[in-house]
Amino acid sequence: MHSLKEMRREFQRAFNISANRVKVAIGLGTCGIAAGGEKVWSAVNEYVENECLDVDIMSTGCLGMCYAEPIMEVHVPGEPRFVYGNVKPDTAVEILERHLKYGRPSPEHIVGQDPRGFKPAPNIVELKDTGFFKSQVKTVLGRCGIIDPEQIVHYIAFGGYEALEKVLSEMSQTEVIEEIKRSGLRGRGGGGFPTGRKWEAAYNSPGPKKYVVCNADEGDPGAFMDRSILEGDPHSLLEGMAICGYAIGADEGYIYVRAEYPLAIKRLRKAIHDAEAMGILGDNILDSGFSFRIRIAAGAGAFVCGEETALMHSIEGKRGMPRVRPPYPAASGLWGKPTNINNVETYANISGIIRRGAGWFSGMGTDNSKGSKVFALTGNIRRTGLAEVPIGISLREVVFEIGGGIQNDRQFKAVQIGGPSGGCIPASHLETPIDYDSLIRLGAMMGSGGLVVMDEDTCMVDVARYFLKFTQEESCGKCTPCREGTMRMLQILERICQGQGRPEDIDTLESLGRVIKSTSLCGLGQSAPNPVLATLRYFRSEYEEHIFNKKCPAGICVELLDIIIDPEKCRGCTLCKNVCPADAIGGERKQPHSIDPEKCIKCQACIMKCPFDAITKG
Amino acid sequence: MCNCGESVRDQRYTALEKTLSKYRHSTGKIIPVLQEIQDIFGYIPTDAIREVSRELKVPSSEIYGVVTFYGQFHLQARGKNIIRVCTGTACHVQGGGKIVEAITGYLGLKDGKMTSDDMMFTLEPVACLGACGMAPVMMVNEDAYGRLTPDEIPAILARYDENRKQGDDEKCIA
Amino acid sequence: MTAITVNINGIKTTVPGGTSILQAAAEAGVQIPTLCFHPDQEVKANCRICVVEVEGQKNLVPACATAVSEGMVIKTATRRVLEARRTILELILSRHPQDCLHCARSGSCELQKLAAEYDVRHNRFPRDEWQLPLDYSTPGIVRDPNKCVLCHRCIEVCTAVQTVNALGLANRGYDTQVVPSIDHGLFESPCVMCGQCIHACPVGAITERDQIDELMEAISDPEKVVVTQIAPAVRLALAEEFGDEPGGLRMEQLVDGLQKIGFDYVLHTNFAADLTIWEEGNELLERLQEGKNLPMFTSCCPGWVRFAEVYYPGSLNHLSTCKSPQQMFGALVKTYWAERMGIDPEKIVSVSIMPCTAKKYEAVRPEMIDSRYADVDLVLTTREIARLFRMTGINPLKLAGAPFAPWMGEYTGAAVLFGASGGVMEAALRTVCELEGGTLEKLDFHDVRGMKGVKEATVYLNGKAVRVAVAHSLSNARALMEQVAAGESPYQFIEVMACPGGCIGGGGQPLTPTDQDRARRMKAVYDEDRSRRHRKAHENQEVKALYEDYLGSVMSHKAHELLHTRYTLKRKNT
Amino acid sequence: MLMNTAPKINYRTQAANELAESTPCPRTVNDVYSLGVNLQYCIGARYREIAELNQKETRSDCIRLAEKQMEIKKRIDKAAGHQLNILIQYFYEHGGPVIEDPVSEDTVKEISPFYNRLMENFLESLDEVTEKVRCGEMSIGEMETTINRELISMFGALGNLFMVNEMRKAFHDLVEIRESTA
Repeated sequence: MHSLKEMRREFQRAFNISANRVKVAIGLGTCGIAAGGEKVWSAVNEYVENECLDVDIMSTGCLGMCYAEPIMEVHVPGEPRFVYGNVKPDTAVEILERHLKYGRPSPEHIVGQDPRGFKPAPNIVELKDTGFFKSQVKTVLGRCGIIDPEQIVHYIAFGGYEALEKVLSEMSQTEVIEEIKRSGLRGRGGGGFPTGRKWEAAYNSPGPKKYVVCNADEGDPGAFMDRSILEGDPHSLLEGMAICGYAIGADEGYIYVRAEYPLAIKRLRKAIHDAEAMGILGDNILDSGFSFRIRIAAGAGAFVCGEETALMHSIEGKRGMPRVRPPYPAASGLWGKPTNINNVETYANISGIIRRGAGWFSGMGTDNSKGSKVFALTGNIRRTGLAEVPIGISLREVVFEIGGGIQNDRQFKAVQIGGPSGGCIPASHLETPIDYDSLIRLGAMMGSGGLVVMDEDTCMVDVARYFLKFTQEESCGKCTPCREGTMRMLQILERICQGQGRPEDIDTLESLGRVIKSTSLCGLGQSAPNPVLATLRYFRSEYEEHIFNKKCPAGICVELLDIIIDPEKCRGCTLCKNVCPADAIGGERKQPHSIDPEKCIKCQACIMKCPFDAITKG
Repeated sequence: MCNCGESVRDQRYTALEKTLSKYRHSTGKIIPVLQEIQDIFGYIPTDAIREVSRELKVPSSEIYGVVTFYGQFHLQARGKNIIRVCTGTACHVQGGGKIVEAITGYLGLKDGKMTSDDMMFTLEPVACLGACGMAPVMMVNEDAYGRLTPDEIPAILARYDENRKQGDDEKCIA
Repeated sequence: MTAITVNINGIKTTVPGGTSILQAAAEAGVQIPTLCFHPDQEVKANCRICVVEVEGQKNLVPACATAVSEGMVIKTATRRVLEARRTILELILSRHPQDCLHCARSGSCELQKLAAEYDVRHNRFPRDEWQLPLDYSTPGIVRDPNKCVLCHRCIEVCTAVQTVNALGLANRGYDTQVVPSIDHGLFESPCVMCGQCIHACPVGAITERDQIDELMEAISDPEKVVVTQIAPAVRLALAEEFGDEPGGLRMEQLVDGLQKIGFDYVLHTNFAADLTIWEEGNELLERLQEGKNLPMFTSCCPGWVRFAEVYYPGSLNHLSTCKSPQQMFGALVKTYWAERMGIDPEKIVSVSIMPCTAKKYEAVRPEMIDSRYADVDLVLTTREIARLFRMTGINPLKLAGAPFAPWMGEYTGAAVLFGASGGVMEAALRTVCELEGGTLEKLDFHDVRGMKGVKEATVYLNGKAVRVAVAHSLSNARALMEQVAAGESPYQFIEVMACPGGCIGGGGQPLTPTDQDRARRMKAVYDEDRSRRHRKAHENQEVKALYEDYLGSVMSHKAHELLHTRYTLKRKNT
Repeated sequence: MLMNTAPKINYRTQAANELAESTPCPRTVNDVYSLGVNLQYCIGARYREIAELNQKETRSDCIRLAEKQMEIKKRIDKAAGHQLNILIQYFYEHGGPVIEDPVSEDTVKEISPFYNRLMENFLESLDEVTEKVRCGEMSIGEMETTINRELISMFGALGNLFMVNEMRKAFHDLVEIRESTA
């Protein structure tokens, strides 16, 4: 079998040679670009050309530190790697000027340094000691931000396709499956089904033609882990799928990527093309006799296609509507053939398990949830971004150590975990370890890993309404409880938020939620009521406030607010009077003004206009 | 009856024929075909559904079902520039709603209409653009804008608004 | 499969492996409600009304789709199950029009039965009906989308059983709807108006186009002479509408009833059925001699004819040019019969009572005017006639009986067979075999009978083997037509009926027949055939008289003008 | 006493329109004649539609005109049969050669947009004329002459579309039959 060993050594040498060249890497994932990364890229290129410096400029995937985007790294041979954050086009030139010309890093922009064995620069925190990275363990995201995702040589240099080589040369199909079963890897898409057993089921179904499918639909709002893997390290997914193909006896794979990730699709296409050019994918991989071809199927905007049978229907060119199970996909999936479906992150773990052994993987995590999980920290948190943590870490550690606590020192209220199919967890349960089973006990679920932190200014009824509006719009419409029930729950919640809540609404919400959860055909319907049921369980008082006192404690539900002018603070400058669209404000110049609650449409324009912030909403 | 040689059907239909011939013998390729048609026309014309049905031997009731199921396909013509505003969790919590109000105000969209009268812009609220760290986020065609505030909106949109180019506030000299 | 024992509500039952909970419960005498389930269709499990509790399972499971497993403990009526069923019904009813008293399906509506059974009294959700316009675009069928409960049964029959693909889903979530192909009305879709979707629909969302008013206007007009023909399948099934077994109503009683309603003359389509056998039998022999345009397809089913015109325009030459018995009858009633009876053809209103909704379309086809007037003015279905009997307070089962009007009332056992799939073939074979001389002792051709999708037989005509086939449901017809289009068909003569079981299962028959009901009606057809004295079409004296006194000879120029037709491509968005 | 308030659709005219609309762009002489036949059925259906409005005085004229369309149809059938015999004779005399359609696939692709527009215009004018007669703005006689004029001009225009002279001759036949029975 043609081996990659020499090729790998050669690429490592090339990578190291390039290591002793000065390199500037700029994060150009979708989030990097959204933060203005491209302007930094052109400014740096322009600067390097004018100064005709011998510097390689490279684009990388994201390191996960969205709060610091755009990110620029400076690699000077013999020195630690310096990571600069919140870089503007002009500050980037300044930093390079000072760093490259005079060898002095500019601490005010630095996020951290990575010594890489060299003498760390004085009084600059090391990356691995920063709060954000300290308790992280980067296995799946290991190469993201380090290698150039469009260069297969980088991937191979960092141990890429070694696992595939090992599988094809030394291991039988059952050995591979046993290894995955021993590692205790469970599905990262949200369900948490043991991956080894899933592969075994597909392996055991007869049939010459089988498929390997990767679910990269990632429809959860607030979740972008898969995107950063697809954009930052696409080959890790390809390798994982190839190994799965070998293990279950499939020769064709599909990656179902959502239409809203054009950059991910572009990078995946390039990665597949490069891998096929090097004989690592396609026919007779590395002369091993095993062939495996991967195609990309672009989604077209339907969250329900994250459900496996809906996803398969979408690939087949049909409406993405789930079907009855059994038969499970392992027995009859894509075009009726046995199919194995896993999430991007699940496949990305495979090469690590094969290379470092099941023991290494099962060493991380708790007894029934093994390995690491990538979470997308968003919401009112100081450090938003991607964090890969060992399973079992407590919520407090994730929110306060990694996330750096709540923005502008507001009070922590709850965290929504598992996206619109998950539930919210209040402050009282912050100590809960994050693993599959304890989250389900709290009425939430691991889900794909979206973790939205909410501070005291969030109204839980409004959050429940927001999530239900999402699942209601994304329901496929096949089964009655989900098609009709989610809309009826949403109508009740909207009534409550507009101040027309009725006492029996809570019972109706709970009864409807119970029926939808227990009778819907697929995961979407079965989990759609979770946000409402969870907020009802932990924040029932807020619902009662909205319904009985027609008040919104967090001041979010506009119709329930009373906007009042504080007579002491009001100087009578009439600014608010002119801006008020409903002319609900009365009072003479220099006299304290007042708002007529009947006319006031609660647009809060006066609050923004008042220079003495004499107007409050309560 | 005009006797000019060049057939009346504009070049968009010839592009359609090229797409269809590419997919004639494949199965299950409805969605890629519709995505290409969406790029050619900006929407899916009904007679295009008929031709896809004839070429790919798939019932037009199934194709119509697919077109009306997925959010990416549209049966009506859309504006030249597509504004996709993220209404994902993070953006919602960071004030995404105000951005939408600013846009609808700027474009003068009333009672649920999503395309401006001059067919210049179409507003599409999207569930998540995957850049939650930059919340609130908006994309105009392929360009992404993060950490937005309502008053930045008019300036950003004006760049895409051809009618506004000769307009007053730009005062562009060239 | 191994036998499996399960415990349903405490009752132990043993059933073969792979049986669904629904069937197992039925065997144990436990009734589980269903809505989207249909015995002859694939399980869809989207209404979720049939959910039950299974010990050890977190969620409730659909009884129709879940197979029993050894030692399963099933409870079908716990508080949780009842709450689920009643909430789902309440959700459906909150969007369903509340006009039961005006609805055609009042009394036979599955939703109405469930709502009553499950005591759904309160509605917690604001009414939110669709308010869509009704679809009157086709002459045979009317769609009321506001009443659709989205069970997909009509889509399933139109796509899987008929492969016409006229109906599909549109939009998503709360706005999901069943629409005709690209939502431009049923007439723009490839719909052939076979009416099987009417039988599939559990509620009143699809019905036949009601022409009772037009009939009553004609009957009440003293100027007009209202003449009607009755199809064989109508009499068989009408008894079911009045609580009797198929075939329980004698033909004379039906004739008597129709005269009491106000029809001036009552004749029988079977007269024209025998006539069709004469014409089509000879056309077959002609084609066999010339060896051209073979295999020949029968053309008596208008749903099948339109299906061929829409999907196989290139192979229309294979269809027999004979008109269907209804149209032959129509052409003759305003020419030959008018002359014999001395009635001015302009005054005649030619009515036809059929088990079929597609016949309403056939009557309005532009080329069906060979009698210089519209050959058939009005077509009424079995259901409409049943309604008319109820409206006029007549129970046909209690009537004494009356004879047919002269000249076109006589019919043989062969004609009666037209109601069942394989009947036209058997009738044709009985005549064709004897046209070559010699008499046929064995009149029953069992190979072409029964509910099997495609039936085959080989017959010897003057020494030469002739392979024939019979298909019912358009999916089977499509399979045979694909062979013909590819030029590989082994047959010479093929009978096609669009509806499962043939006309006895037609779109206008008493509602929602299962395959068993169709088989029962089929048996009644063959019983009546055996009871008739003459069982071969060419023994029909009135047909003989027609040829001698009027048409001249079989396939004569006049016969060609009145009894034959042509077909054209229908450019529809298939 | 219409109890079920169904909108007034004349299904016979609808079926006749469908018949005309479905006639594909002719590729052989026989196609031209069957186009003529389909149009005759279509016009006949319009007269029957007006006859059904049974205003006493126009009713018999409409029936007469409807039957006249059927006579024209018979003459077209006869002409078509005549042409078919010529073709068969040619076929046997030359030892059964393969007879290609006079109009090729791509010419039809070129011509069909014009053919479709001509047919649509004719059917629209047919609707207008029927509507005018229905509201009494036009007499039956005028209707017949207008239809005749429109049909003859359309056949002429259609003839010009084709380079093959057998096809032009076939259209000329249709014009001749219409003119001789005007």
